[in-house]
Amino acid sequence: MTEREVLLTGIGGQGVQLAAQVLARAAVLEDRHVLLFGVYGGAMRGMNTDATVVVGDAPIQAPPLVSRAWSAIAMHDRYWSPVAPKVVDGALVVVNDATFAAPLDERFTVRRIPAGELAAAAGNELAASMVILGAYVGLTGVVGVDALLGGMRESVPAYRRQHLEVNERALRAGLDRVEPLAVPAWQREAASA
Amino acid sequence: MTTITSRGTVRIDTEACKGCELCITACPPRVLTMGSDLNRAGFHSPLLEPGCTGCAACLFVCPDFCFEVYRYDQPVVTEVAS
Amino acid sequence: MPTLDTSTEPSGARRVGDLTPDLLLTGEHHLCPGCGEPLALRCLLDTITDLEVTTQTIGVVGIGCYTAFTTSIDVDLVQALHGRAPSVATGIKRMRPDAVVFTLQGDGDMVNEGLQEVLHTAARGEAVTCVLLNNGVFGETGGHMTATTVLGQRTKNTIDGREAEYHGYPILIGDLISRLEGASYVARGSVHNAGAVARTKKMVRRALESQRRGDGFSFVEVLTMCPTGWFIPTGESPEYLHETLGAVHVMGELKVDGRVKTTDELHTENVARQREVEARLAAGGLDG
Amino acid sequence: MTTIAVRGAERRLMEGSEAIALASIAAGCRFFAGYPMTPFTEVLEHFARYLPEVGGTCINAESELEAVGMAWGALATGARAATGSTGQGLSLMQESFAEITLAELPLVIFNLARGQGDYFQATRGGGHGDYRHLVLAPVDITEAVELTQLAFHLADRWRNPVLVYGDYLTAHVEESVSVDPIDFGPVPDKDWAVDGATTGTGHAKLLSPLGLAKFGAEPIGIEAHLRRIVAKQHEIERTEARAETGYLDDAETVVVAFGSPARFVRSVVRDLREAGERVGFVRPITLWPFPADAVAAAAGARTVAVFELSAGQLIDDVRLAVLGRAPVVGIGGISTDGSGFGVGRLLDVETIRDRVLAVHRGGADAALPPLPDNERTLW
Repeated sequence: MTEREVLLTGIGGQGVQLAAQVLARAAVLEDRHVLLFGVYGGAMRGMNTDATVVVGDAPIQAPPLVSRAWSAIAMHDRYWSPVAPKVVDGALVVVNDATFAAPLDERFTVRRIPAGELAAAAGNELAASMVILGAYVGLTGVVGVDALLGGMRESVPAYRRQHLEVNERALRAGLDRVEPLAVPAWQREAASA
Repeated sequence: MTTITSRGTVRIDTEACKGCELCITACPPRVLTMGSDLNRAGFHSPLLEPGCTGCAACLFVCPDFCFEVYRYDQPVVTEVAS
Repeated sequence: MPTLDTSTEPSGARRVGDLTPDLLLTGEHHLCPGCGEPLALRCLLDTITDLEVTTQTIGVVGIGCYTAFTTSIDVDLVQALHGRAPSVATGIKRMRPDAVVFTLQGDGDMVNEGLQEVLHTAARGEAVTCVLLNNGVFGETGGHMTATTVLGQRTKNTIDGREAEYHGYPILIGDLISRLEGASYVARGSVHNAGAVARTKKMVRRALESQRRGDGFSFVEVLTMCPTGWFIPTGESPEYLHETLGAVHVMGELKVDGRVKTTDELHTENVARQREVEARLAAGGLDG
Repeated sequence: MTTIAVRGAERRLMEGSEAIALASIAAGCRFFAGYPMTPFTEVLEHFARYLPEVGGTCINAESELEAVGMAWGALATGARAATGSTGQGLSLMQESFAEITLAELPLVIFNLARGQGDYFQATRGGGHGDYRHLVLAPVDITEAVELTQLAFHLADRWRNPVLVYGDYLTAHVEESVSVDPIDFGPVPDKDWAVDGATTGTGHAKLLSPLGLAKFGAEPIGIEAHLRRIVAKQHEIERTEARAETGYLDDAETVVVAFGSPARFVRSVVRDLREAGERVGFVRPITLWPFPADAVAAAAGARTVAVFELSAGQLIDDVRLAVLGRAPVVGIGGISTDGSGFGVGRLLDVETIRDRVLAVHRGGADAALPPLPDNERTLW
C-alpha cells in the first residue's frame, strides 16, 4: 500500500485550492483513492491558503493533517515555514520562482518553475498554479496527462468555462518544462520510464 | 291563567354541568334559571321554563356540552298562572 | 313559573343540536366551570365534521389547559412542546400536503414562548391553520400575565392591573400576522356569547377552506373566558371578556383573500353583525 | 432508480458534508431542516440541493428550535427525517430532543461540532428527564457514509433518536467515496404514524411524550411509559455497542480515542507498532451505548491513555469501563484554532506520538511534553 502526500501552500488568489482539486479529481479518474483537505480561512484577503492531497491505491489511512509529506507545491513563500518541517528529506518541492524568493533547504529536491511567465505565454498569467501542477505531474507521474486534463475540466465551475483552454495550455506548459518522471510517485511508472 | 308557547326544548345532562351559568345569561327568551339541587359533583344545574325557542344559544355557550336542543314539529302550549 | 322535564328526549320534536361534538370521544373534561376553551374547541371540531375532512385531518397541540382534551379528541394528534406547534405542523404538512393540518395553542404558548414560530410559519405561507385560544392569562399555572394581557387587566403577577410603564404593552398577534404576506386569512373571534360562537365557527370554516385551497397560512384567534384566572364569577366573565380583552383585541375578519381590514372597518362590521345576531336570535335560532 | 442513487454510487471526490447528505438520502431520508452554522452549514447546503431531486423537502429553518420542530412533525408522519447543527445549535434543540425521545420518534441528528467538547452533550443529553440517544462517531468519510445510513436504521429499529457526532474534519475533508445503499435488515412498521386517516373513526392516534392514550384505549400511564423506554434503552445498551480495536493482545499502553482524532491516533499506534512498541488502541464507534467491554479489555495494559480534544469527557466513560484495574490518563486537552471552529495544535501526528510515548515510557504519572508553538490561526 503506497500513499503519496503533497502539501500545497500559497496566498489567496494564487489558485492553490484549484490545483489541489484538479490533482485530487484527476487521481479519482484513474481510480485511485484520494483525500483532500483544503484550508483557506482568510484566503480571500491574501492570507494563507493550504491544501493537503493524499493519493493511494487503497482507502487512505493517513489523517487529513499530514505530518510527513512525500512532496510539496509552494506558490508563495509567505506561509512556507509551518509547512517545511512536515516535508520529508529528499522530497520534491515545486515552487513558483517569481513569488518564492526565500532560500529552500538543501534537504529537498527543488524545482523552480517560472510559472507566471509560462502562464502568461499560455494566455493568462493567473493560471500559474496550473503550470506548477503540470510540472509536478510531469516530474512525478502521480497521475497521467489525460486524467490531469479531465480533473481540470471537472474542477472548473460552469461559469468559468472560458478558462478551460488556457488552463489546458498552462498544464501542458508545466509538463513540457520538466524532465519526465524525475521523481516517480509509483514504482510501475518508474520502471516503465 | 295565561299560555306560553314553546317552539323548542332542551335535554340537559345535569350530571355534566359545572354550574357556570353561562347558559342563563346567553338564553334570549330567558327561560333558563339555576336550580337549587346539587348534582353528584356538587354543582347546581339549570332548569327550563316554558317559552324555549330552540335557538341553541345555550348549546353554543355551554363549556361542558350539557345541552341537546330540539324544535317541536308543532309548538307546545303551556298554561301558567298569570 | 313551572319547570319542564329536561331529562329525556322529547316526542314530536327534531334534534337540532348535539350534546357533544362528534369528534369528542367523551364530553367529560376537567376544565374549570365557565371556561371558554371547550367552546372554541367545539367550533373547530364541528367544522372539521361539517367540511367532511375527518379522515384527512391532523392536529398539533401545544401545552395549556386544552391539552387535557388530547385523549378525548378523535383526531390524529401530535403533542408538541410549549410554543413549538407551528414548526411541527410545518413538518407534517410538507410530508402530507393533502392533509388538513391545524394547531391549537394558548396565548402563553403562542405569543410568549413561541412567538417567532407562528410568525415565521405565517411568513412562509405554510398551508396550515393555527388556532389561538387567547384569554390573556396563563390559565394552567393559575392566572399569570401573558404577552396578550391587556393594560389594566388583573393577573396574579399584575395584581393591580397591567401597567405599560412596568409591564410593557400587549401584543395584538392577529394584527401582527395579518401584515405578513404569507398569511391569507386572519380572523379574531370570541366565545363570550352565542352569536360570537357562531361567528367564530364561520371563521374557522373559512380558515380551513383557505388551507384546502392552498391559499397559504390561515389563522383564527379566539378570545376565551378564564374566570378562574381572571378571579371573577363565571357569570360575569363573558361581559368582562367583551369589555376588557375584546376592547383591545378587536374582533372580526382581519384579513380576507389577502386584504387587511382597518380597525374602523372591523368596528362597523361588528355593529352590523351584532344587529344581525340579535335579529336572528329573536327569529328563533343561530344555526340556520 | 433515483437520480441520487446514480449520483452517489459512482466513487468520486466529495466532502463529508455532501457524503452525509447523500448517504441520508440513500437511506430514505426525505426531510431535513436546519439552520446554518459553521462547520455544519454545508450539510444543510447539500440537503437543500439534493432532497428536492427525490421529492423530499429541505427547509432552511428560522432557528434551530424550529428546525427540530419541523423534523418532529415530519417524523410524526412516518417519514425518515433529520436535523443537525453544531454543538452550540444542538444546545438550543435539547428540549425537543428530550421530548422526541419520550415520544419515541426516530430522529436522526447530525452534530458537525467545533471539537469534542460536546461528548457530554451527546452522550448524557442536554435535555430534561431520563433519556439517551444512540451516538455514532465516524472516523472518516467512508465510515460516515456507513454510519449515517446505520443511524436511520437504528432510529427506526429502536424508535429512538440517533446522533451522528462529527467535527470540522468530518464536514470538510474530501475523500473519494461512493454512496452505496446498505441494507441493515427490516425495521418495525410505523403503525403509529399519523396521516389523518383514523381521525373521526373512534380510533384516532396520539403521539405524546407522556405516553397518553386516547379515551377508551388501555391507558399506559406516565410511569409505565417511562419505564418501558428505560427498558428499551437497556436493551440498546446490551446490543448496540460498537468499537474498533487494534493490537490489544499484548499492548502495554492502550490509547482510547473517537471520531476524526482517532484516525490520527490509529496512525500513530500503527507507526509505533512498526517501530516495535507494544501499544494498542480502542476506538468507540458508538459513544452511547459505550463499548465498555472493548475498553475493559484494555484494562490488562499498564496504562490506558485517553486522547480527546476536550477538558476530559470521554475519560469518564473509560474510567467507568476500566473500573480502577489500570490507571487512566488523559493525553489530550483543549485544542482549537484562532477561529474556534477547527481542531487546533493537539491534532498533530507528531504531537500525539510524543504524548503516547511519554505515557508508554513513563507510565500514568509521566509529564506530557509541552504543546508545540505552531498555533494555527485559521482553517
